[in-house]
Amino acid sequence: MRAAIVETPLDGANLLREVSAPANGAAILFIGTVRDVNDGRAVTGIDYSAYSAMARRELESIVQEASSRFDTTHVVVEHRLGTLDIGEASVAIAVAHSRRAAAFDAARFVIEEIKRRVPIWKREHYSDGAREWVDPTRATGRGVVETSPADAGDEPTNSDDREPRAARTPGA
Amino acid sequence: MRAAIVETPLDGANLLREVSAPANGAAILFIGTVRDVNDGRAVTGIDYSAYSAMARRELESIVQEASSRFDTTHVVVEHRLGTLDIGEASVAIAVAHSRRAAAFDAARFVIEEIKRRVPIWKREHYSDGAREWVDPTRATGRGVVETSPADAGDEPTNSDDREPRAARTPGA
Amino acid sequence: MNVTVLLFASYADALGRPEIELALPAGATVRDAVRHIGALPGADRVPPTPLVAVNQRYASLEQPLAQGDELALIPPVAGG
Amino acid sequence: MNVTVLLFASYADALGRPEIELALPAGATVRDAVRHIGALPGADRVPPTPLVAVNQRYASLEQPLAQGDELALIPPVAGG
Repeated sequence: MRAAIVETPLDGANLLREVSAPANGAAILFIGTVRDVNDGRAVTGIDYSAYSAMARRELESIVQEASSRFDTTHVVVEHRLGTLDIGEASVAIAVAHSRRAAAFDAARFVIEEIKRRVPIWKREHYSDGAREWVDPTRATGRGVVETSPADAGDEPTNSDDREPRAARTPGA
Repeated sequence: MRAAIVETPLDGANLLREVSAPANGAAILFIGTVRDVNDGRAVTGIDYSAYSAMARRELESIVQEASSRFDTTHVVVEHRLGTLDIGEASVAIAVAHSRRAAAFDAARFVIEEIKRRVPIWKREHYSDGAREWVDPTRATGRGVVETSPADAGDEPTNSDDREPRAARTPGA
Repeated sequence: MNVTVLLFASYADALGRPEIELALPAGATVRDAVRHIGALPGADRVPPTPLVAVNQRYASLEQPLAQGDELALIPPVAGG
Repeated sequence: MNVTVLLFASYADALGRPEIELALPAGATVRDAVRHIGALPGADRVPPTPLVAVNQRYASLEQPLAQGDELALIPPVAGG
């Protein structure tokens, strides 16, 4: 069981070796990579940055939750920061388990929780030279939906299944 | 898109490279490995054998179904035959997709279909020297359930979503 | 007509061989072939209605056979 | 009391810096700190009720702050 924030290329095969054990019948490796198109725009690269200390803490807590929820200690995750080219891996998750269904579910849980709550941000570089921070809470495509600040409640929960609320942009 | 039956060790990292493409944001590698315990018995190895020509045909058909169902051509699978040691990989499935949910679902689909319909068999070697063919249709553990031959209908379907019916063992 | 019956895994062990040549009357079905196999020594360890494939595709017991067909009796599969 | 406010990504760009030191009266909450930040030049590009963390844990706007706390304003996360 291990979680790390790194600034060097990820090696998925190494993570798979790390989780392998004779009692495991199934292993999953999930790799997230930089796509050449996002939301219809040609992307040439991405800068990943983080609130590193908190990101490491949240990653560790996700791995621990996955371990207890899916009953395996064979879970490792690495998230990379820095400037990545198209096709490079930004995140690698390896899970091994005696049962394949649990291996799939645990890997899926880890990536969904990373996207939901780990304080990491990305700035895309576009082929026209522009660079923009990606905001997954904004609707994509031409019809950008702006919500009013009045929609935003005041009470982000901090329970165990807290969900970072979308930070609304004021009506532009 | 590729499916193969091989008799040499599987290399998951190679399969991942094979499915990688700039438009993909997510890649999954599933590896099935030989466990050291099955159904409470200490296993020392497994012989995998197959109706090879049909197994290759079924694997190819599964990959094609996954491709059209989940809308990606980036699906490869290799199944190994022969005698495998504990921890060795018997099957490797790699899927890449622009969306992670589809990558997970496609990889899961492929392994479930392999287990359901590809004519491959395994004979486990146990630490006491015994060797037995594995029958996943039999209940496991001490309480082996034997069904009567009268339970077995006469009409295996051969529709597209045919399911190989459990071959019942006559009441022993 | 002549049909080749392929046996695998536990079924091949039960019948002591991987392959059997059958001579069947015209119009015979998979079920007829399976009955012939069921009468052989060792066939008590093969279920009376096994899963079958004809020419490498899963088939019904009612499927008519043709000269030269390859009929396979498929034990419970255990791939993956 | 003194509180360090950390800014990241688009919020750091908006306010032109990654970190702000705030001096707040005893008993101040996260919400009070966020109001102070909201009055700074560039803060119109930070939502009035952003996601926040205190000492590296997600927190409520009502959480009281203590001397030396590290308060982070968290833009919409985009990891993975």
